[in-house]
Amino acid sequence: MTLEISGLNAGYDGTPILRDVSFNVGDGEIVGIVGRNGVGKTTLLKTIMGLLDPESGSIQYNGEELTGKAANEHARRSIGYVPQGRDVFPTLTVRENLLVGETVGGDDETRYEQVYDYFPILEERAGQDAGTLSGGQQQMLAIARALVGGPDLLLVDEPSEGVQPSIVQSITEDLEEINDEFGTTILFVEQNLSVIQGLADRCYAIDRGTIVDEITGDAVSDQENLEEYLVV
Amino acid sequence: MSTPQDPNVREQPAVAATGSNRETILSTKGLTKKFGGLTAVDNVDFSVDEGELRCLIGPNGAGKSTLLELITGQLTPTDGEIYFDGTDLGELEPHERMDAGISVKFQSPHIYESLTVEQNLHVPLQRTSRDIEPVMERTLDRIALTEKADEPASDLSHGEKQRLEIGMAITLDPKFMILDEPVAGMSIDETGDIADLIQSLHDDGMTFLVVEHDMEFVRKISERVTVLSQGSILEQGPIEEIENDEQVRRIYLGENA
Amino acid sequence: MTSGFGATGALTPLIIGDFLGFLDSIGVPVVQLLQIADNFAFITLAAIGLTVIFGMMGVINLAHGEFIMMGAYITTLSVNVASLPLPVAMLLGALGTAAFGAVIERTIVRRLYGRLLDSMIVTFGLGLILTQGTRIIFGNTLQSIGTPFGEVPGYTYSGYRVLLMFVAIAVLSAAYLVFTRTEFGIRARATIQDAETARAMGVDTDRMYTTTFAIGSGLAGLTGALYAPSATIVPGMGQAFLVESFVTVVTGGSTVLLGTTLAGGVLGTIDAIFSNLYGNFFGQLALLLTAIIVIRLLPDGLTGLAYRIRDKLGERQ
Amino acid sequence: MTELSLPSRFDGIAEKLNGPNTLGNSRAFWIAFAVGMFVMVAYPFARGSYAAGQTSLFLVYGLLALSLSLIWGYTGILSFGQVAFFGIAGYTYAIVSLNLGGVFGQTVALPIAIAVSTLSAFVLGYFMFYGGVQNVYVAILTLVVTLVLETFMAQTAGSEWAVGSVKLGGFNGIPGIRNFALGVEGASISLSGSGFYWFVLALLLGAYLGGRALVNSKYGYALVAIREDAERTAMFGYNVKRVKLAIFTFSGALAGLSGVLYSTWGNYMDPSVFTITFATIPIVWVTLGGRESLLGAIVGTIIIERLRLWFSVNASEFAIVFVGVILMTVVLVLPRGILPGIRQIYLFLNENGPRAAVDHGQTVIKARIREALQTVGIDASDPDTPSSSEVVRE
Repeated sequence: MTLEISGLNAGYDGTPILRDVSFNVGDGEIVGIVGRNGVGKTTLLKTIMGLLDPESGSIQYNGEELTGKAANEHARRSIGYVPQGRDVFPTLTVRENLLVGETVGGDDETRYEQVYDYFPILEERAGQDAGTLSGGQQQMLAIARALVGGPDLLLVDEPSEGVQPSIVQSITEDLEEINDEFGTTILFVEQNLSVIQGLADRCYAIDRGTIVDEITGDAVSDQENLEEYLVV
Repeated sequence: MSTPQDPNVREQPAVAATGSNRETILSTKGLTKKFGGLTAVDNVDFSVDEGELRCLIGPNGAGKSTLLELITGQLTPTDGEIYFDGTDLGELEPHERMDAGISVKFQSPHIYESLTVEQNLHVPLQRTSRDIEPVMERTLDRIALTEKADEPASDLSHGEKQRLEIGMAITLDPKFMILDEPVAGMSIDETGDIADLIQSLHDDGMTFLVVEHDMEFVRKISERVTVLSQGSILEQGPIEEIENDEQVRRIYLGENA
Repeated sequence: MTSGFGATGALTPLIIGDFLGFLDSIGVPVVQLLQIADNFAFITLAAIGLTVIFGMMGVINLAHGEFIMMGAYITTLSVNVASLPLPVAMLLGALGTAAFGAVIERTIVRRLYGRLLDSMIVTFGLGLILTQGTRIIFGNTLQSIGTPFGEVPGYTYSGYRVLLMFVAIAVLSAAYLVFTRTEFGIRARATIQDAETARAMGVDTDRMYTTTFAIGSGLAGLTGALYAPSATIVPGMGQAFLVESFVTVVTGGSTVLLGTTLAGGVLGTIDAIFSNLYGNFFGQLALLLTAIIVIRLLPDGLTGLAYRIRDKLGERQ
Repeated sequence: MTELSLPSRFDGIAEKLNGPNTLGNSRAFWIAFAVGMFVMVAYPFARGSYAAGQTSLFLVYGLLALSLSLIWGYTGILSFGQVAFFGIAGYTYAIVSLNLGGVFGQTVALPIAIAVSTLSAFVLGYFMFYGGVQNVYVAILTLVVTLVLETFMAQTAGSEWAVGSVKLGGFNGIPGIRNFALGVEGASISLSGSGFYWFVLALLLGAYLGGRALVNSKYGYALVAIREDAERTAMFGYNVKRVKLAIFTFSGALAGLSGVLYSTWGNYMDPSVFTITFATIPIVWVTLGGRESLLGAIVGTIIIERLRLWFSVNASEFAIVFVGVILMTVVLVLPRGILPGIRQIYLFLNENGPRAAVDHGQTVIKARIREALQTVGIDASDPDTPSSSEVVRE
C-alpha cells in the first residue's frame, strides 16, 4: 500500500473542512477524488502534502508516518505536487520553475528530456516568464515541474481548472502515459467528468468534507454513478 | 445615508431586457479583467434587477470572485463599465461605492478579531444610525448572537463569524448586498439559518448577489441563477432551467462541447 | 600602512588617471560623471543589504546601519590588531556580519514574521545595543586604516573611491548572478513568490529565510568593510548610510536587484547634482522628495515602472 | 473635581470618557486615577519648585507619547516622525518668539508653531496616505524625514542661516528661548518651576481626557477598525485615507504642542531632537506602557524617563543599551505593554484568586522559556503543559 489515510480531520482557523476522511491508494494506481466545488478536495490534497496540519488522523506513506512533517519533507520522499489553479512562479522563467521542482540535491538531466518529450512547448518557451504562458501551458508546466523531481507519487489538484477542453484532453492523456511509463502512482482531485473517466482506475466521491462513496472498476465509466456528485 | 454627489453621474445605458419589469439596479458593460496572460473576466454584460435575489455559480476559476471585486472596487477593470443605481462606478473608490448603497460579505470572514461582537457591529452601525441601541439589539437577535454580544469575535465559531459578518453588512441597510460564499464551512443547520436570514431580508426588499457552491442552498434561496464559465456568462435563468440545461451540465462535467 | 593590494596598489591610480585623461580629452565630462558614479556606488552599496532582506523577506532591518558598522569594525580591527592584509580583513568583515545576521534571524527575527512593525522595532533596539555596546567596548573611535591608492593623478579624486564604483557594479552583478543563475537564488525567488508551493517542491523555506537574512547582513557588512578605509570609524558611522538606504528601498520597489540598480542610478544622479551644487542637505532633501514623488506616482516604485514599460513593449510585439 | 460631584453630571461625562477602547472604565479606576492626580498635583509642595520644574519635562514628553499612542496604538500607523513635528514646532516657536520679542511675541508664537507642525503633518500625511503608502513604508518615510531635518539643522551653523534676527546655529541650536508665557505686556503670566509644572500637568490631563473621549467616540471606533482591518473598514463606507490623514495631522499638532513646551522648558532648541536616537524614545515609551492605551503611553514615559535619568547619573554609558534591551524584551515578551499586562493580572486575580495566578504565571514563564530555547535549537518540550501560544492567548 503506497498511501494510507485514516481518520483525517482538518480545517482552517478552527473551521472544519475535512471530517474523518479515510482511504488508500495502491502502488501504481490512479485514484480520483471527485466532488463539487467547495467540498474539501483541495484541502484534502494540501493536508496530504503537509501544507496544512491535520487536527487528527494519520497519513502513512510506504509504511512511514508523515503526519506533522513539513511539506518539503514530503517532497524529499518523492511525492510530487501539482497545485490548484496552475500555481506556477509567475516571474520565474519556465526553466527556472522546473529547476525549483528538482529534488533538492538531485540533478538529473535525463528527466528534463523526458519532461520536454511530453511537453515540447515548454522547451520552446524555456526562457519565457511563466506568468506569460496561457492557462493550459501553465498547467503543463505545473505538472512538468512536479515530474522533474522524479516522483513515485503524484498529487494533482484539478488539472482541468481554467483550461480549454481540447487541452484538458491532452493533459489527461499525458498523465495516463506518465503512469504507464514510469509507474508513477497518481492521486488527483477533479470535478471534470471527462478527466475522471479518462484517468481514474477508481474514485472516491467526497461531499461536505467526507468520503461518501467509492466507485471502482467499470462503474467509473458509467456516467450515472458520477453525476450525482458533480452536477449542480 | 448620503447619496454620492458625483458631478460625473452619467445616465445609465439601456440594458438588454431581462424578462422582468423591475428596474435594473446593477449592470456591467463589456467588463473585462486581465491578470498578465490570463483573462479572468471576459467582456461580461451582466445585470441584476432591484429586489432580486441572484445567485452566481460556476466552476472554480470561472471568474466569480473577480467579478465581485470589480463591483466593490477592490480591483480595477482592464476594460468596461459598471453602473449602479444610475451611477457610473468607474470613478468611485470602494468606500464611495458602499456609500452609494452596496455592502459586501467577504469570502473568508473579515471581522475585527480583537473586538467584541457588539463592538464589531458598532463600527458599521454608527455610520447609519443615530440611535444605535435598538438597531444593535435587533441585529444581534437577527444573527442570533445576543448571548455572545460581549465576547471577543476571535472566540466565535466559524459559523458565528460568518453570521456576524453578514450582520455587520446588513446594519448598513444597503440596497444591494453581495455575499461571497456565505455558507462555506457551515453545518447543515447553520446553512438553514443563513438561508432563512437571507430570505427574510430579501422579503424586506433587499437586493442580493450571492456566490455559492452549495447547490442545495442555492436551490433554497434563489430566483435566478447566472452561470459563469471561463470568465464569460454561459447561461442565465431560473434554477430549474439551469439545472436541466445541457450546456451547464457539460461545463460542470467538463465534457467537450 | 600597507594597502595589501601589492604592486597593483601603486599602478591602479596611474592606469585610472590615464584612462580618465583620455576620456577628458575626447570631451567626456569626467568630473561630473565621477561624481555621479561615486554617488551611485555609495547609494547602491548603502542599500544592497537592506533591499535583499526587505525584498526577499519583507522585513525592514533597522539595525542595517549597525550591520554596516560591524563590517567596518571587523575589517579595521583585523588590520590594526591582527595585521591581516586588507582584502582578507574585508572578507572577514562581510563573513562575520553574515554569521551574526544568521544568529539574529534564528533567535529573534524568526519570531516576528507577520509582525512587520514589531520586527522593525526589535531590530531598532538591536541597533541601539550594537552602537552603544561598540562604544563601551572599543571607545569612541578606532584608528583608521588609511585609504589605499592615493589620489588619481590629475584629479582631486581618491583612487580608492574610483575603484569602489567598479566594486559597486561588481557587487550588484554578483548578487544578480546569485539570484538568477544559481539554484539557491532561483529557489529563494520561488520562496518569495509563493512560499507554500516552494515548500511543496521540497524547498526548506525556513533555512531559505536564514540564508537570505545572512546574505543581506553579509552584504551590509561588506559595505562597511569597503568603506572602512575611507571613513571615520566610529560606533555611529552606520547612520551615515541610513537616509540613502531607506530612500532607495522606497524608490526601488519590490524587485530587489532591479529596483536597487534603477534607484541607485536615478538617486545617485540626483544626489550628485544637488549635493555638489547646494551641499549635503539639499542632496538628501532631493532624495527624499524624489522618493515621495515616485511613491505618489508609481505604486511599486521604479520596478513597477520598468515592468509597465516591459508589458507595453510586450503587447506591441 | 468638586464640580463633578453631581452624580448625573458625572455619569454624563463618564459616558463620553469610558468605553471599550480604553483600559480602566470602572469606578475603582477613576478613584485610583483621582488619587494619582492628587499626588501629581501635590508633588511640587513635597519636593519644591526646582524639582517640579525638572520633572515637568516628563509631562511634556507625556504629550508626545499621547500623540504617538493615537497614531500608532489606536490607528496602527507607526510614525517615526512624531519628533519631527515636535522639533519643527519647537524651532518655529523659538524663531517667532525671539524675533517678535516680549510676552506678546511668545503668545503669538504658540499658535503659529502649532499651526506649522500641524501643516507639516498634513502635507506629509497627504502625500503618504493619498499616495497609497502603507505599513513599513510609512515608518521608513517618517524616519527619513526626521533624519533629513537633522542633516538640515546641523548644517545651519553659518551666519547666512538666520530667520530675521534669529540664527539657526547648526549643532549648537538656538539658545535664549524664554520661559513659557502668555498674555500681552502688562497683563501676562510667565511660568517656571511649579507654575510650569501645574500648567503642563493640566494640559496633559486635558489631552488625556480629550484623547479618551476621542477614542471612545465614533471616530475612535473608526481608528480601531482601521488598525484591525483597513480593507474591511473601507467596505463599510469609511474613507480610510481621510481618517488616517486626519488623525496623523491631529497627532502632529499634539506633538507640536509638546515641542513648544519642550523649547520653553530647556530654553533652547538644537538638532538633537531630530536624531534617530531621540526619534526612538517615544516608541520605547509607548511600547513599554502599552501602545493601545493612552494612560499606558504616559506611564511608560514617566518610567523610562525616570530610569534614563538614573542611568545618566549613575551609568550613562549604559542608558542607550538599556533602552535597546527594553525595546527588544517588551516586544518579544510582552507585546501589548505593561499596563494591559497589569490589567490582565488584576482581572485574573479577581476571578481565580492568588494561588491560581501563581500557577498560571509559572506555566506562562515555562512556556516562554521553552519557546526561547527552541528557537536556538534546544527542544525542551514538556508534554504536561500546553503549547506557549495557547497559554499566551488566554
